[in-house]
Amino acid sequence: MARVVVDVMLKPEILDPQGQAVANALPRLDVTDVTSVRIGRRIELEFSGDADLDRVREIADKLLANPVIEDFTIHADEQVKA
Amino acid sequence: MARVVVDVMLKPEILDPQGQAVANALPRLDVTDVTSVRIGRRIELEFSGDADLDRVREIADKLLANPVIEDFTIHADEQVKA
Amino acid sequence: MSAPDTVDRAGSTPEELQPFAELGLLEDEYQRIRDILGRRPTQSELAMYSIMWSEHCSYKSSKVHLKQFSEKAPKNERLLAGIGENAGVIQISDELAVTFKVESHNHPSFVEPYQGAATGVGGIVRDILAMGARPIAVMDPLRFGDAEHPDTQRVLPGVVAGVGGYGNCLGLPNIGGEVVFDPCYQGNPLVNALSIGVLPVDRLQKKEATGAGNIVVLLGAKTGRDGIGGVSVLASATFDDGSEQRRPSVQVGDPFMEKLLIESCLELYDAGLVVGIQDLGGAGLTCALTETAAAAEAGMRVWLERVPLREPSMSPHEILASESQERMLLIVAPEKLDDVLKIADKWGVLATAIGEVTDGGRLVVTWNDHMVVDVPPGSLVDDGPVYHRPMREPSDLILLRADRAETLPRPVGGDALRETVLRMIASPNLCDKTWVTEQYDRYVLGNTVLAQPEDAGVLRIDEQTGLGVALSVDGNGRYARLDPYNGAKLALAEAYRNVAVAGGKPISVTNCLNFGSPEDPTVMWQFAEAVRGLADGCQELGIAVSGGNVSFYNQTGAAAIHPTPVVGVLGLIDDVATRVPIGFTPSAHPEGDLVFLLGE
Amino acid sequence: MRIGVVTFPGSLDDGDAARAVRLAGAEAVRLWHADPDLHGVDAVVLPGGFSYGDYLRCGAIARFSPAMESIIDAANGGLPVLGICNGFQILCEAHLLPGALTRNQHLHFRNRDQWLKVESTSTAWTGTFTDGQEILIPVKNGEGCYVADQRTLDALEAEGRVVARYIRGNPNGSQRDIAAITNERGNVVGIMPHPEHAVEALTGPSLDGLGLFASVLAHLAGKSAAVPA
Ligand SMILES: Nc1ncnc2c1ncn2[C@@H]1O[C@H](COP(=O)(O)OP(=O)(O)O)[C@@H](O)[C@H]1O
Repeated sequence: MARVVVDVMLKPEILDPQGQAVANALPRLDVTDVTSVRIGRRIELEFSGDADLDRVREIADKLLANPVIEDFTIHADEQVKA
Repeated sequence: MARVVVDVMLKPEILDPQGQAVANALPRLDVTDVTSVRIGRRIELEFSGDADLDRVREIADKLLANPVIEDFTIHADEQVKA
Repeated sequence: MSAPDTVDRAGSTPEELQPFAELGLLEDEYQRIRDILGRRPTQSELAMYSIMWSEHCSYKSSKVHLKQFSEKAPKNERLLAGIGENAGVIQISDELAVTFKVESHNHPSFVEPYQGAATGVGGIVRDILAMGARPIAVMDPLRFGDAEHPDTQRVLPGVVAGVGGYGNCLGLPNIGGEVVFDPCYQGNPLVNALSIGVLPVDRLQKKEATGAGNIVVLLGAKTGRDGIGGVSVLASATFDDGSEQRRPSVQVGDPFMEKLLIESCLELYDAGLVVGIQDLGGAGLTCALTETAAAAEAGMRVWLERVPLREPSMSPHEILASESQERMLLIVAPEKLDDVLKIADKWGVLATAIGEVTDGGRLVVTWNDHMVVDVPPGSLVDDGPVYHRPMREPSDLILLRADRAETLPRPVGGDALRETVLRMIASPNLCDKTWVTEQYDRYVLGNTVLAQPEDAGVLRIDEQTGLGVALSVDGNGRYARLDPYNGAKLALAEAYRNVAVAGGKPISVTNCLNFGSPEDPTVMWQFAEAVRGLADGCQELGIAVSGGNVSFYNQTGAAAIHPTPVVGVLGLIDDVATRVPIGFTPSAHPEGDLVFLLGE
Repeated sequence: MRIGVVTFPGSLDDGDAARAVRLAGAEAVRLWHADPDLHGVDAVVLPGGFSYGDYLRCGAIARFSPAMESIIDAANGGLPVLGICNGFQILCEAHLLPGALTRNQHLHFRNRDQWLKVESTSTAWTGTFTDGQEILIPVKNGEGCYVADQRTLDALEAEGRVVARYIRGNPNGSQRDIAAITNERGNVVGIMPHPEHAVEALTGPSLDGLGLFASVLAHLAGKSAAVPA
């Protein structure tokens, strides 16, 4: 059993209204030193056997992320592997 | 400048319809060895100076996550710090 | 996994202490369960009785008053199903009937506004679906605390997004509702949801689990630890400081699953594959199993380990109590089972045979060969406690009534009048509600003839003939606080008028009675007065209540909300082209229209 | 003329799209997402809704359905395809149209009657409109904000592929007020507002939506202005 995490974030040049909304709300919590907030998706995939990261890359590219507007990174989740 | 990442995931006992929908779609891409998919939010906060993780924890608890149904973890993003 | 508390074990350990009080049961209620069973209940049975005998499910405080709705009701040939069913069904033509009902989801929406409101919509839609109808619209009467209060700013956006998120995703137009602010709802917002559906008369469904040997099928989502104990704790307990830790896990809605559930159920009905059906709402499997069995005076045999679980570690009493959303219980003839499974599969919905109907008159539930439940189902549904609670008029009522509007300063002169009018129409309760309603889809299904901000929502039911319905929901907690009898009548009159001015002929009434704790005699008095007022009002107007819902324990500490009966009126329009919108129609007669004021 | 309307799990405006097709004078043929057979239809409408709950990204999962595989091939061969709202999102996910539809800038679902300006009448779906015609059609979406990179946007403008723009207010923050676009060939159109909700005086704010369905019939009948091959 292996767990792989795919982090999907909007490309830097794409406007992130959700991140913006959070950034605008922070001063109300007296947080004034945050210069930017970006919000993306964290996707955890659990495999019955070993996970082939190349195949995960393919899944991410086809389904989990939209390459027109999003970038993604993949990493095996150490906590579970251990 | 420091970047801190807050990962927000639904508590394990809470239904995750998003993850469910993706899990059900995977066989159509000939992926049959994924046993579970959970989808959460990855939030990247950029600080103008150093980041105080205790303060981030407070922000996450108050604003970024919904403690009624979500858990979160916090870590400094190494890539930027370097 | 540890062995569960079985019927055998319960028989041999009569003295074992059981946490009935924590589950909300009184000493004599617990004793009554022991008398019924002739032994102590098992853990699963205790959970089931505590849920089914809770205020929310048993109507133990309200029953004696609600009777008036039937007793004072005029004869109504249109009524195909009434109080006691999932929702009232009213015939509107030779072939067609509509069904509608309003329900509350107040406490869950305070804890988790988005999911609470969303699952409120989901729940009432399943009630409509269970009658054999295709749900065709929703409405949402809402009450919040002071508009400026920070907690309102936490609750309101979530509630509105939740109502919209679920309804929009189901493809149900939102055709009206209410948004009212008053400090009395500060710690206890009201989220009521109404749904209406339409069915061919001969597709009316029953909940009876008839026919020994018929199969009991669970359809829809997997079962998880959602809202365990939610019925007894969330819906029937007040929020005091100590209740924080007892809050059960919140239910999360999956509107996509519900949409699939709707489509698959409708296909099952049309194919004639269903003997009986019941939605799973508060009280989950417990309620659905006992109600379907009790309604048919049948027995049932259930293998609990067959229930598909989201969390494999769940114990039997948790499975029985779970309030996981988007599930229905079907009774199916054995030879039709394959066809049922095929249709479910077509829509991608799980369907699992979990039991069968028996002759025995007992509901027997096993879990991996351990018998955990053996009860007469009627004892949970019909033999619950019934209370004649003490009532007393609130002592502050005289003072409240003495403080008359006539004593307020009045604006004098044009400028002061203008200023007053501007202040009033800018106030949160009177201002334009587009900021809420434009978050709701009003167009989907293509039959919305009138929606917000009209007096009533109007839907076309039959594209050929133009036959349609008009619907309005209204309530005024401030009137009801001053005079619950007339306050309830006024709510009815307002909804009735709204339907009439839109062009509808009122034919049926539904209601959601939102009150404080029934254990407070002054609240109980308000409740009794409101019910009497509504029943009398209906009688005077020659119209009948076809269904509704009671929500008690709406209070923070000792402070109850204003008594808030919310009344929905359904009207019939022979041809929706004749509907009457508010405002002056610009196109037909741009000038020269005459303006009349009717009444005093 | 037979126009297919696809139902995905979670499609909501499929019945409305079929009604609009009928009101325009054609036969509506219901297509099922799991069936790759397009049953010989002359054009296809991908209706609005929340296919698969729109849970991952709007349209992302629907794009992989058997019906879509056939539609992608047919569209590349010139079959007229109209994607409305969720249908537009599916067309972008399927790369039949460039760009993507993202969360509305104000983060709310928004339903209102919206004015649009028709900017291209040379597509299969807009031939009966006049250039610059202003039409009133409902919008209702939570993720209708059209985005693409500058080069793509410039190319769309230069090639006359912006089919309609929001006027008198942009309801979702779409770049350059884009409400509808087309592919190079002009047979595939994606539109965020809902023409199928503006086809009857009783239930819609106008009858302007009928124009899209009338256009494709005219196009199919070979009467419309020449579509660039
Ligand atoms: N205020 C009321 N007026 C009329 N009927 C009511 C009222 N409250 C509850 N009922 C009826 O009592 C029955 C049980 O209600 P409820 O428990 O809310 O239904 P469900 O079993 O669907 O949850 C329903 O038929 C409902 O219409």
